[in-house]
Amino acid sequence: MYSEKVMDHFSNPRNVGEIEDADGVGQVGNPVCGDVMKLTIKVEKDQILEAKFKTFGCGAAVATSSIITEIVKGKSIDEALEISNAAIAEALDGLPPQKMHCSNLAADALHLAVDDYLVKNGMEPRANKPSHEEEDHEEEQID
Amino acid sequence: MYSEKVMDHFSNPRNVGEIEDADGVGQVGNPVCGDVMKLTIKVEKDQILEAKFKTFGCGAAVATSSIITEIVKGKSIDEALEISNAAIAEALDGLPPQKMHCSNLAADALHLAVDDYLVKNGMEPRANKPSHEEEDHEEEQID
Amino acid sequence: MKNKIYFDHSATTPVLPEVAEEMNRYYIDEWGNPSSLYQTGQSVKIKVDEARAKVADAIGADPKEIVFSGSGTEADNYAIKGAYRAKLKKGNHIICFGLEHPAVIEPCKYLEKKEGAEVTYVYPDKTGVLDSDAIEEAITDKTILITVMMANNVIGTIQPIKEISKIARDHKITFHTDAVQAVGNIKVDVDELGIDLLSMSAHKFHGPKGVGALYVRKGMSLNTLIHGGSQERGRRSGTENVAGIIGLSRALEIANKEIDFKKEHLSRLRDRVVKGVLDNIPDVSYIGDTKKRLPGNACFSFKYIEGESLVLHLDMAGIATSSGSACSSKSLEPSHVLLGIGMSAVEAHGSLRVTLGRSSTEEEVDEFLEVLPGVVDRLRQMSPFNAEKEEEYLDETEDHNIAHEHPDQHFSAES
Amino acid sequence: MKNKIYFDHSATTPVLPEVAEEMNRYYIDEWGNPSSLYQTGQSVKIKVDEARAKVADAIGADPKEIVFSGSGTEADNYAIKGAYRAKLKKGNHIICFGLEHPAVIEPCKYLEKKEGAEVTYVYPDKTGVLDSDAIEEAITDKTILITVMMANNVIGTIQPIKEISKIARDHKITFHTDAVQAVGNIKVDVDELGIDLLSMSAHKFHGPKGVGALYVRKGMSLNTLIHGGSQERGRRSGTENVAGIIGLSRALEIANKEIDFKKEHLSRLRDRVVKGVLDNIPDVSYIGDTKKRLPGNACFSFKYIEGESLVLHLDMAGIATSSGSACSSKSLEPSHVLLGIGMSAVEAHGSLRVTLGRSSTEEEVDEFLEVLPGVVDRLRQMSPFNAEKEEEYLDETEDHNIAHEHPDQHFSAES
Ligand SMILES: Cc1ncc(COP(=O)(O)O)c(C=O)c1O
Ligand SMILES: Cc1ncc(COP(=O)(O)O)c(C=O)c1O
Repeated sequence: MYSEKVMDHFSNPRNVGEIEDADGVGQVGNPVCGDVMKLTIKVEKDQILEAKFKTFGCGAAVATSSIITEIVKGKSIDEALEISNAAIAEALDGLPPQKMHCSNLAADALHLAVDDYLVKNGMEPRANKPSHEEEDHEEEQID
Repeated sequence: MYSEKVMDHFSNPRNVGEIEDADGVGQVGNPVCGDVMKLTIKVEKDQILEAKFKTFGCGAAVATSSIITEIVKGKSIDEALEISNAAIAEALDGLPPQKMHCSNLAADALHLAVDDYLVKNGMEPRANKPSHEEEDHEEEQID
Repeated sequence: MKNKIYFDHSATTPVLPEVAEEMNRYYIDEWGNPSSLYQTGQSVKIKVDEARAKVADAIGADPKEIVFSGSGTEADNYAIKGAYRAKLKKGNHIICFGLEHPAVIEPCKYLEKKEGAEVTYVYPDKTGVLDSDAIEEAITDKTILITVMMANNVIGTIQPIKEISKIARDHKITFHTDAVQAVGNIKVDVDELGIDLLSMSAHKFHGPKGVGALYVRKGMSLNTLIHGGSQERGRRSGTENVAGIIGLSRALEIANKEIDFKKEHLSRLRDRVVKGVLDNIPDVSYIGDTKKRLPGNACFSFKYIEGESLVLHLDMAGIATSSGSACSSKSLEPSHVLLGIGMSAVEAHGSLRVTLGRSSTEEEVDEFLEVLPGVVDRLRQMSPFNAEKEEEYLDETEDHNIAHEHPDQHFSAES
Repeated sequence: MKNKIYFDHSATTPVLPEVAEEMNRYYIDEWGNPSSLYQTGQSVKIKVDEARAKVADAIGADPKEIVFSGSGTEADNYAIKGAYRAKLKKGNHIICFGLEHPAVIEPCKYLEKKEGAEVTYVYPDKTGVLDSDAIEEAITDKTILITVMMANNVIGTIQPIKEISKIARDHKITFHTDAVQAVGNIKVDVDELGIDLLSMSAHKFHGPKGVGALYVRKGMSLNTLIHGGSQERGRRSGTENVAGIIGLSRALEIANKEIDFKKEHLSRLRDRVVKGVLDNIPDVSYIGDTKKRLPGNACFSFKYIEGESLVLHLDMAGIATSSGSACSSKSLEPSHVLLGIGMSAVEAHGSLRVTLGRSSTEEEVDEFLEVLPGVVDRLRQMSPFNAEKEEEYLDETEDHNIAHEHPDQHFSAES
């Protein structure tokens, strides 16, 4: 179901945890829906030095959380705001269709964290609305 | 599908043919329907000495024709008129349900032959209406 | 107990040993549920996907266009009922070829009886080949579905699918073809032939019984027949018949590789059968089209004798064949296919179908040709009919039955 | 690739080697079509009849009451749609147990949406056991069908079928039970239990996938689902899945012989699982009834973590299990079974189902118990929730999603 890259990030998630004195915090999802991601970032001179995550969710949720902490490292605020959920999925060599807009919230969490940083530092929030492509669900089920 | 006894009579039919100077002739069935039996009998002093058949039809039709030529041998006219299609089927250890009232016309042919004999000899015909039990068809088919 | 010579490959075919062996793996080693998340399940899901791709490839389709089913019959039911119910808003008229298999005809009849369908049955001439004009003429503004089989199961006739599908497409009508007898035996490409829906069945090409597939052209909406856990992307629920699907795909792959060989081999043997029968037995006719025909199919009608008896006598001689007679069909009526090409019931009763397969040999054909004349002769000896009684034999109007004397009894119509 | 430990026997089971071997005969040796007149076909017909008798015998039925199908799902569809359509003149009301498998629920929903059915879904208390009074209360003068599964696939709960069927019978309402999880695992007698229609599926008791059966009480009229060549006495057309039918019958025969053994063996192992989990892991609850339960079923909910991740981690440790979480169900919603017994969505997301089988061992259970705490702990370390954030975790009303800030986006409901 999942690509090797997804499974790699799922089984060896990078940067799990919470940055204690985070400069920005973003939490998205809802436990009712089965996926919650909390991303904390350390920012210096508009550059993201570090990111950590805590995630309640499925394989895709964990893997997208994990990879975004790697991708975002060293990126500027501007660059971070450019990262989309689709790009994250691509970086993981794709996600199963039904996971595309359910468990792929990492970019949203990042944008929220960046906004949090901006607001905390007296700037305007800049994140766009989250963009979720509509994909057809391959419905399946367990028995 | 067929009992051993049916297959025995089908593969080695007894008394195939036509009695040349028959005392009674009975033909039933219709080629359109797939079964036609012609029974000829030799009668002396109201006793059936011999019976021969010619049949166009399926395994059941041939077997019922064959066995009736054996059963009827030596029987009186009265006894012959008592023989039913059901009795013929039984004598063959049964017929498949869908064959019960389609290909089991031997008793009818016999009764017609007897009537023919009676009429030819100036007597009243005595055969009853043919009696066909209703059986449920096991529908099947070829592919 | 098996027959020594099997000449009924249109009824079913043996599973190839390599196909059976591969299926066995999916009972013993790879038995997981493809819907399960873990290895045991996912590794099977991958195999099912590969099988789907193979099947798609074999008919020039995309894997997403393949829906596996529990038989050719289910594929036909799903196509006919599914298309009708999905398109009911546009109209309620179906055009159905008169020589279709019951798997197509019966769903049509059901829709007529229960769901307001109007069905026009179109018939061919005596070769069994449909004139596509007949389709064109039958179209009304309510027509939503045309169904014409690719190759007939009784007489082997192959239809001008491309012409018919073009008419359907020109009128924006969904076109279904029952290709159960065609797939694996002749080349089939859904795009080239312009097909929207196509049914196949594994056991007709040396795969297992109880598994089929429906090709559903992308974008076609079909009402679901079997609802549940959303397998087959919601189109056909129920845990996948994994081994069956693997068996179907593998058998089809092999069958398609052998198509050229079969065409040559089977037509040659078939022609030998036909020549042998026609040359050596009097009062017999060859049924169906001589050219537009499945390579392995030969179908005859023998005068004065009845098909079931013929089949049983050949069986006793170790040869498996079939007949369209009423008695052998068990439907109490002679084959609608034979009646549908204008044969009389009597002729239909005397029919014999011989269908050869990949492993059929010249020796088998010769043995068949040696046995057959004696059997026919023996049955004719036993028959009350012959050339002298031709009139009585052929007379379909007169009822030779004593039922005439007992008008309240009408068993004769069913005999 | 297979898991070392398979604890998901409710999803599917491996085919027993002796069953697979017997099936193989019907691919290679006895491959005739049962509808054919000659030896090659008739000898197979006899075997299919024997298989039918075996299956009938296993549930106390008559062979004529058994209709083979292409899956448990098809059997359920046939029962629900067939009974509804046949009895529509008497009424249009169906009573459906709320915890049914999609193979029952989806046909009900289809009939609601497309064919004028009114369906009342009745729910149990948190043990999952239905109170038969709830059925009695739901009955109207339009009720024509009651469907209650014998044993649940997620939580293993066994229903008081005898009580419910009595109510149905008293009101002259047809009673169907989906016994797919029950047959072969617990004793089933259709007369003793008063059942009119019963579904089973071979792959749940070490038979092949893609074959099931419906028991249809004598005299019951059912509208046909699949029309065609009139196999199964006209009730389910399509060339018989001969090997599958043989496999089903043989597997059922063996499964029934092992019922007492399984009851003892599986309950013992299951109790060991339950004790091991509850004793060694905090914040976990055992779901379902403790007594009225399939012997091999254990189902848990772990706080603060999500089921798919749990299943995937166990998979990495070589253990196959399943979960009723939204993500693992692929339906984008957590199991309706867990919600149906009053669990919150969050609890349902944390569910884990362990289902043991005939070859499960104590060693496997112990390995599972050794692996599980570490996996749960690791996931909890990764979780943004914990006992201190209990409120946030349990709060189903507040939406933690940024969608709140973008009210025109409602993806959160689907995430
Ligand atoms: C309770 C229940 N009913 C029906 C089914 C469907 O049976 P099948 O998998 O044979 O379609 C299943 C299993 O998938 C089940 O657990
Ligand atoms: C033309 C045709 N259509 C449909 C079918 C039905 O397929 P199945 O036997 O798989 O149900 C058959 C064969 O039985 C057939 O010959």
